[in-house]
Amino acid sequence: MDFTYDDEQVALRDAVRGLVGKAYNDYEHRRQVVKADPGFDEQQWARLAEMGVLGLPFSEEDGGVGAGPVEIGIVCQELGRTLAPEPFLASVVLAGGLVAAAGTAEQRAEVLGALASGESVLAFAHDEPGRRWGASAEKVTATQDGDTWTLSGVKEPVLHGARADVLVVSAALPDGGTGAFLVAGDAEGLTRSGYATYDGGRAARVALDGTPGSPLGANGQDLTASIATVLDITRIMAANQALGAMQTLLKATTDYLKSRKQFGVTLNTFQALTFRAADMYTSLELTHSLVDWSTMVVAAGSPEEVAAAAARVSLQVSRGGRHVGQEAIQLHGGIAMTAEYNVGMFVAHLTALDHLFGDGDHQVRTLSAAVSDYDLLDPLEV
Amino acid sequence: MDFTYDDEQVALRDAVRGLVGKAYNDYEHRRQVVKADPGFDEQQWARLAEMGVLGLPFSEEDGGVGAGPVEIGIVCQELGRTLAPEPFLASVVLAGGLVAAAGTAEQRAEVLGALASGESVLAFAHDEPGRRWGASAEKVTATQDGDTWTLSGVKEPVLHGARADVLVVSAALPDGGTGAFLVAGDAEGLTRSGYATYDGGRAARVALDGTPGSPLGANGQDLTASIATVLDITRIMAANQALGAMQTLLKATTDYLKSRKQFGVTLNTFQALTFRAADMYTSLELTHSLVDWSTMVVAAGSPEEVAAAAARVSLQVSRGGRHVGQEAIQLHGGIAMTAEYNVGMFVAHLTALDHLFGDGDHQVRTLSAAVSDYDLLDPLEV
Amino acid sequence: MQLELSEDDQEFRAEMRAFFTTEVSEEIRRTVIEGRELTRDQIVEAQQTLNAAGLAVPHWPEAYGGRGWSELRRHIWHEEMQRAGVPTPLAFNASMIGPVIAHFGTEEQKQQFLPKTANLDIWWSQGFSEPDAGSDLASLRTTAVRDGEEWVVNGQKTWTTLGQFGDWIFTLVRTDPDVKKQAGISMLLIDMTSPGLEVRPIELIDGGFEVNEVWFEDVRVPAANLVGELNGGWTIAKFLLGNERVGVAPVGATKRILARAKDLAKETSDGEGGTLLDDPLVRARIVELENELLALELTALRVVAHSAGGEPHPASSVLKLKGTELQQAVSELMVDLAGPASVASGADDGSDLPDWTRTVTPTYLNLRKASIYGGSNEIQRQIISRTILGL
Amino acid sequence: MQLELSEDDQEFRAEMRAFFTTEVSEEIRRTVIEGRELTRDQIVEAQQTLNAAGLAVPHWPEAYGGRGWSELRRHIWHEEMQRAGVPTPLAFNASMIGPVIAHFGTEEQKQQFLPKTANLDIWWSQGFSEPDAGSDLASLRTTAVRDGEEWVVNGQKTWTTLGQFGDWIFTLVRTDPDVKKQAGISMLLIDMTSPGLEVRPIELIDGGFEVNEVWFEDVRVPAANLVGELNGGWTIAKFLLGNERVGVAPVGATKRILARAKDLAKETSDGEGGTLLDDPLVRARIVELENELLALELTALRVVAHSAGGEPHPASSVLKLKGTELQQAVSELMVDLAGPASVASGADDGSDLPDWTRTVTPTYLNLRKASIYGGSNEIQRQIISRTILGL
Repeated sequence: MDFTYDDEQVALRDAVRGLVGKAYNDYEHRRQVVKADPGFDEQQWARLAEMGVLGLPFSEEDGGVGAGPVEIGIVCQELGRTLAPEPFLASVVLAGGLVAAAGTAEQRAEVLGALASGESVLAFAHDEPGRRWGASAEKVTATQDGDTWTLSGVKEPVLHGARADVLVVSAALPDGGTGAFLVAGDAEGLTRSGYATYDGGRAARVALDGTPGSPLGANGQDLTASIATVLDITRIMAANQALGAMQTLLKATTDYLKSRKQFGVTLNTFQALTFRAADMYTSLELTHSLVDWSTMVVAAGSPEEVAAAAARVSLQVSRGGRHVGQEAIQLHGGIAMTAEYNVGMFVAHLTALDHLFGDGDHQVRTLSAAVSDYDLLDPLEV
Repeated sequence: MDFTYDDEQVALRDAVRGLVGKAYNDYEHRRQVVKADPGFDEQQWARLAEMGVLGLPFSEEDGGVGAGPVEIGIVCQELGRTLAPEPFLASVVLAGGLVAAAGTAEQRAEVLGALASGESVLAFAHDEPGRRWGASAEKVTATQDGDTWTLSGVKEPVLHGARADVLVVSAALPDGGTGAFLVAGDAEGLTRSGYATYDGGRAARVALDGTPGSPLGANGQDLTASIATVLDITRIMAANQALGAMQTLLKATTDYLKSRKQFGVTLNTFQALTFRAADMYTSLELTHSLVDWSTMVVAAGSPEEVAAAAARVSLQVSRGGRHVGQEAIQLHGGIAMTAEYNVGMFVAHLTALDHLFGDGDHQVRTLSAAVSDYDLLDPLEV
Repeated sequence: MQLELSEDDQEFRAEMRAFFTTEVSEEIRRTVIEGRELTRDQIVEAQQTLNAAGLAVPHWPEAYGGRGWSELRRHIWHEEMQRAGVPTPLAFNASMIGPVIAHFGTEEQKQQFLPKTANLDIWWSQGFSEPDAGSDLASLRTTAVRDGEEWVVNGQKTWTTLGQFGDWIFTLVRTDPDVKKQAGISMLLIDMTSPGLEVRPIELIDGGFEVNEVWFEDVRVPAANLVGELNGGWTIAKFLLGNERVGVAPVGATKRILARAKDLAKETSDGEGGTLLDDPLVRARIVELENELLALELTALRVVAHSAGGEPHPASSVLKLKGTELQQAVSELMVDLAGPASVASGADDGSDLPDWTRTVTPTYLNLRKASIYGGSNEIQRQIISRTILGL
Repeated sequence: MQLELSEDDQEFRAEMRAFFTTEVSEEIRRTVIEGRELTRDQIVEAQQTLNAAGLAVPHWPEAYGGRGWSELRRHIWHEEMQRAGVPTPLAFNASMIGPVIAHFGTEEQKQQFLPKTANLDIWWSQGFSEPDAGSDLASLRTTAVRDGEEWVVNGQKTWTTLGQFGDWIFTLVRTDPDVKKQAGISMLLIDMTSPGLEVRPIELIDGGFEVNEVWFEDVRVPAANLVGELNGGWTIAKFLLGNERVGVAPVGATKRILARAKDLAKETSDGEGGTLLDDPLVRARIVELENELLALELTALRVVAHSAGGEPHPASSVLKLKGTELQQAVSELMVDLAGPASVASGADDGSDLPDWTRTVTPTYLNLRKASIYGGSNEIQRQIISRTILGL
C-alpha cells in the first residue's frame, strides 16, 4: 500500500507538466486554439507523440511504451490542470484502449502504432441518440455479407469524430451482442458533422449508411465486456483529468481571495469565504484519494472491481467537482463568468466530463443495485 | 388570499403565549415538570381547559368552541415555542380529532366534553410495532361477539398512553378495514407500560387481551379514511408546533451570537457564523410559509388536498427542522449539549415530531408517487 | 388567514392568464418556454403588446401608466406572465429607471422619458458596476466634472447587461471625490450615442455576449440629465436596488422550467426500456425542488402581503437567495436529464439529439451569475444577518 | 503507487483481526457493536487485554511499551480494532497524556505514570476546557500559585469527559497572569482524590452524564507534578491536540455502524410488504455515505503515508471535519430507519419495539458533540484555510 509516485513517475509528471504548461498556462493561448478546428493544436499533439505520451498505455509490440494506469492517470491530471484540449482521453485512452483490449495483433500494431506516433487520430463512435452510458450498441447495426461488414445508423455525440482519421464504431451484431469495427475516415457512406462542445472540445454526428468496416478482433465477436471495461477505465482517467482541473480551480480561488480587494480589504478577510475555500479543499482531498485508489484498482483489480471503482470515483468526482466548480465561480464573483478568465471554462470542462461517461446520480443507481451484496467496503481488499 | 391573523386570532395567540410562557419561559421549570409522571403539569392542563383551549377544535354541541385550523395552529405554535409538555397535540388534535370526525353525537358529547373540560385525557393508540406511519391497523384485531367487541394485540408507541383516561384504539376489523374503539383506562385485559421519550414526552406500550371496547361511530364501520385525514391534520399541527420550536431556536442562537465572547470579541464578529444564522433564517421563513399554507388548506381543501399539503409541510419541516436544529447546537457549541440549557431539548423535540408522523424521506416517497400527475403546483388552486 | 383569492382577484387572475396566453405572440412565448434566446425586436414587441394593454408598468405612479394595484395583484400579474412564457418587461426600464425618474426626476425628465421607457422606445442600460468595485458598489471611480452646462464623464462601467441594445444608460458617477465614498455620487442619464461612449461586448462562459463594458472618454452630458440631487446618487441607488430585489425571485419561470423538466423526463428513455421519470431518484429530486419552490412562492406571497409603499420587506433577501439557488438547481437538473447529449451544445439542426439538450448546459453555466449579480448571495446573507437578525 | 498491502502487512493485518475478534471479550465487543454503553470495568478490561499483548500503546516510545510500527501499521491496528468492536484504548491515557509524559516528563514521572497509564491502572481525565473559554482555550482562568513545594490550584474546568471515572487529571493552569495569555500557562498532574477537588456531573441532551465539571478550591499539588517547563504548557497543549487530531476520524467505527444499518434496514419492514433496504432512496442514501466514508478512509491512508515523526499532516483537519460529519450522518440514518419506534427511547425490556431503536436517537443527539469537542469543525476550517491554503 503506497500512495506516492516513484522517481520515474515524478519525472513523467514533470515532463508532461512542462510541455503542457508551456502551451496552456497562458489561458489566452488555449482560447485561441479551441476557437479553430480541429479544436486542438496539431503540433502539440505531435510533441506529445514525440515524448512518448500517446503510446503510453500500449505494449511495446504495439508501438507503445507499456506503462501502467498510474502513468496514464498522471498524464490526464496534467492535461486537466491546464485544460489542454488535445484528445488524449478520447483518442488514446478510450478509442486506443479498445483497440488494445480487443484488436488482433495486426490491428493493434497498425492502428496503435499510427496513434502513438501521432500520425493518426482515433475516435470511438459509441454514444447513440436516446441512449445513456451503456456498453452496448443498438441503433447502429452491423450487417455481414460474405467477408465484408457494413454499418448503418447514427452515432452522436462522438468525441473528435470529425477530425479522426480512423473511427472505432460499436454496432449491434446480427446475432446479438455488440461488436466494434474499424472505419476509415474516408469510407463511403460515412457522413460526419463536427461541432464544438461548450468546453471548447469537439464532437460530431457520425452517420453510417452501408459503410464498410472491419471487425475489431475476431470476426463477429461480441465485445460488450471489453467495451464496458474500457469505458470504466476511461471513467477513472476522466476522474484523473477532473482532479487536475479541480486543483487549478482551488488554486485560482485562493489566489483570488488573497489578492482581490473589496470594501478596502482583501477577500480573505471574510471568514465566510475562507471557510468555504476550506470546504473546497476538503472536497478536493477526498476526490484525490478516490482518484488515486481507483487508478490503482485498474492495475490490481478484476473487471468487476474496476467497474465498481469507476462508479465510485465518478460519483465522488461528480459531487466534488460540482461543489468545487460552483464555489470557484461564486467566490470569484463576476470575473469568473467571463470567457476571458479561465475559471468558467474549467467548470465547463468538469461539467462535460461529468456527463460524458455517467453522472453522479447514474453511479448511485449502479452502486445501489449491489449495496446489499456486501457488509462493509474494504478498499485494500480488491 | 391573506396571510395575516385577524384581531381575535392575535388575541388568542397572546393569551396562549401568556399562559404558556408564564409556566415554561423558565426552562428549568419545564425540566422539573417532565421529570415526574405524567410528564406534564395537570394544573396547567386545567388552566388550558379553563381558557377554552382544549375544546378549541370541537363544535359547541360537543362541548367545544368550534374554532378553525388557524386557531389550532396558533395554539400548537405557542406550545412549541416553549416546549410546553401538555398533550394538546396527542390528546386534543389527534385522539380528540378522530372522535370528532368519526364518533356518534353521543360519543362526541361525552368524550369531547370531558376532554374539553380537562376532566379526561385522551390518547390515540394506533402505532404498531413493525409498522410505519400508515392509517390502517393490522396487529391489533377487533372481534365481535353479539353486541360486544373485544380487542387483542399490542400498540406501541402510544403517546401519553399510560396517563390517558380513555384510549381510542384502532384495530383491524373482521371483514377488513380498520375501525376505532373507545377503551376505558381501567378496562379488563388492558396492560399499559408508560415511559419517557427522549424529548421529555411520554409514550406507552399498550397491550390488549380480549379488552372490551365500544366502536367509534357506526358499529363495525371502516374508519381508515377518517384516520388518514386526522393523521394528516395532526401532521400539519405538528408542523405548527415545530415552527414555534424553530423560532425559539433561531432566537436563542442569535442572542447567543450577540452575547457570547470568544477570542476577545462576541461571536457575531465571525462572518462564517452570522452567514449560517442567515441560512437558518431562510429555512425558518420557508417553513413558516408552508406551515401557514398547509393550515389554510385544512380549512379549504378536500381530504386529498389536505393529505398532499400535510406531506409537503412535513417534508419542509423535516429538512428545515434538522437544518435549524443542528445549526443551533453547532453555533452554540458545548453549552447546547447540556440538558440544563434549552436548545438541545428543542432539537430533541423537533426530532421526535419528525419521526412520530412520517419523516422527510417518507414524504418524498409519498409525493413521488403523484409527481407525474400534474404539471406545476399552484398553491392558490386548492 | 385565508387561502382563496377573493372573487375579484380570481377574476383578475383569469383575465391576466387569458391575456398573456392569447394576446402575446405565441412565437415569442415558445422561444421563452424552450429556453432559446430572444431577439431585441421580440423583447420590444412583447413589451409594447403589454404596454398597449396597460400591463407593462402597472406599479408605476398612475399618472405615468401605473394601475394602483394591490401588491397581490402585482404578484399575480408577474407570476402569470412568467408562467405563460411572456418576457417580463425589461427590468432596466420597468423596475429600475422608470420608478427612479417617477420618484426623483424633474417634470421635464418625466415627460421626456417615462412614456418611451414604458413602451421600450428607449432601451435603458444600467451603468453601476465597475471592474474594481464588485460588491463594493460605492467605491466606483467613474467621474463627472462640471464644465459649463455640461458634465464631462470619464471612466468605465462593466457587467452592463444587454448594453449592446441600449439607447440610454443611467449611470452612477463620482461628482465629489473629496467626501466619504457614498456621499460623492450622482446619477446621470446618458445618451449612448454620445461621442466618446463605447460599448465593448464581454464573452461569457456560455459563449454568449449578454454583458458589456461601457467606456466613457470625455463624454459630455447636459446638466439637465442629472437625476435628483447633486451627490444624492447613493440614495437613488439604494431606492433602485431595493426595487430590484423585490421582483428578483423568478418563481414563476422556475416553476415553468421544472414542469418542463418533468415532461422531458417523461419523453426521455433511460436506455433500459423505461423513461427517466420512472426513476425514483429523478422523482425524488423533482419532489424536493417542487416543494422548495412552493415554499418560496408562498414566502413571496407573504412578503407581498407585508410590503408597504415601495419599502421592500426585509425577507425579500430570502427570495433572492433561495430564488437564485433554486433557479440554478433546476438548470442543473435539466443538464442531468439531457445526459450525454448535453455536451453537444454546438450541434446544428442536422443533429439527431433533441434540440432542448443543446441549450441546457450553456443555460446552467450562464445562471451561475444569478447568485452573483444584483447583490450577490453573500450580500443577501449579510443583509439578513445584520438587518433582520441584528448580528 | 500500489494498492496491495505488502505480504508482511497483510500478515500483520490478519494477526490483528484474529486477536481482536478472538482475544477480546465478546460481551464487550457486542456491547460496542450494538451501541450500548460500556461500564468502567469493561473499558479497563479491554485495555488491559490489549496491553497484555502489547497492543494498547504501540505508538509510544519503545522503552514504554511502543512497538516502533510504521504509520500504516498503526492505522491498520486502529481500523481493525474499531471494525471488531474493540473499545480503543482510552484516548486520555493512550493518545494524550502518555505521549506527553513520554516526551516532556521527568524520568520520575515516566516511571511513576507510564506503565499504569498504559494499563489503565490510572484513569486519566483532561482538564483543559473552561466555561468561558470555549474554542479559545488559551483564555483559561484556572490558576496555580506556588507555595513552597506545592502549587495551589483554584478554578473550574468543564466538559471533562468521563471525569467521574478519573483517578488523575492533567490540567492546564495559569501560572503567570502578567504575560500574553499563551505564555503564562503550565501543565500539572493532579490526583483527583486531592482535598478541594470536586467532580460534578453535567447531564447532556441524551440524558447521559458522560461529561463533568471539575472544581478546584485550594487544591495542593506537589511541585514535582509540573510537566515540562514552567509556563511551557501551551507548547504541550499544542503537541497533545495535534496528536488528538490524528486518530480522531472514527472511520472504522462509522463503517461498522453503516454496515449494521444495512442489516437492520434489511430486517425492518417498510409496512408495505417489503423491507427498508428495498427502497431506492434508502439504498441511495447508504451508497452516498459509503462512498464518502471510502474517500475518507483512503484520505486517512494518504495522510498516514505522509505523516512523519508525530507531526500531524495538515490534511488531518479534513479527517476530523469530514469524519465527524459522516459519523453524525450515519447516526441520523439510524434514527430514520428506526422510524416511529425511535421515540420510545425510555422503553424497557417489556417493549415490543426492537431494542436497537431505543438508543438511536440518544446516540444521534449525543454525537452532535463530535463536531464541537476536540477542536470544533469551525476551528478545523480555520486551520485548513490558514495553514494549508494560506488565507
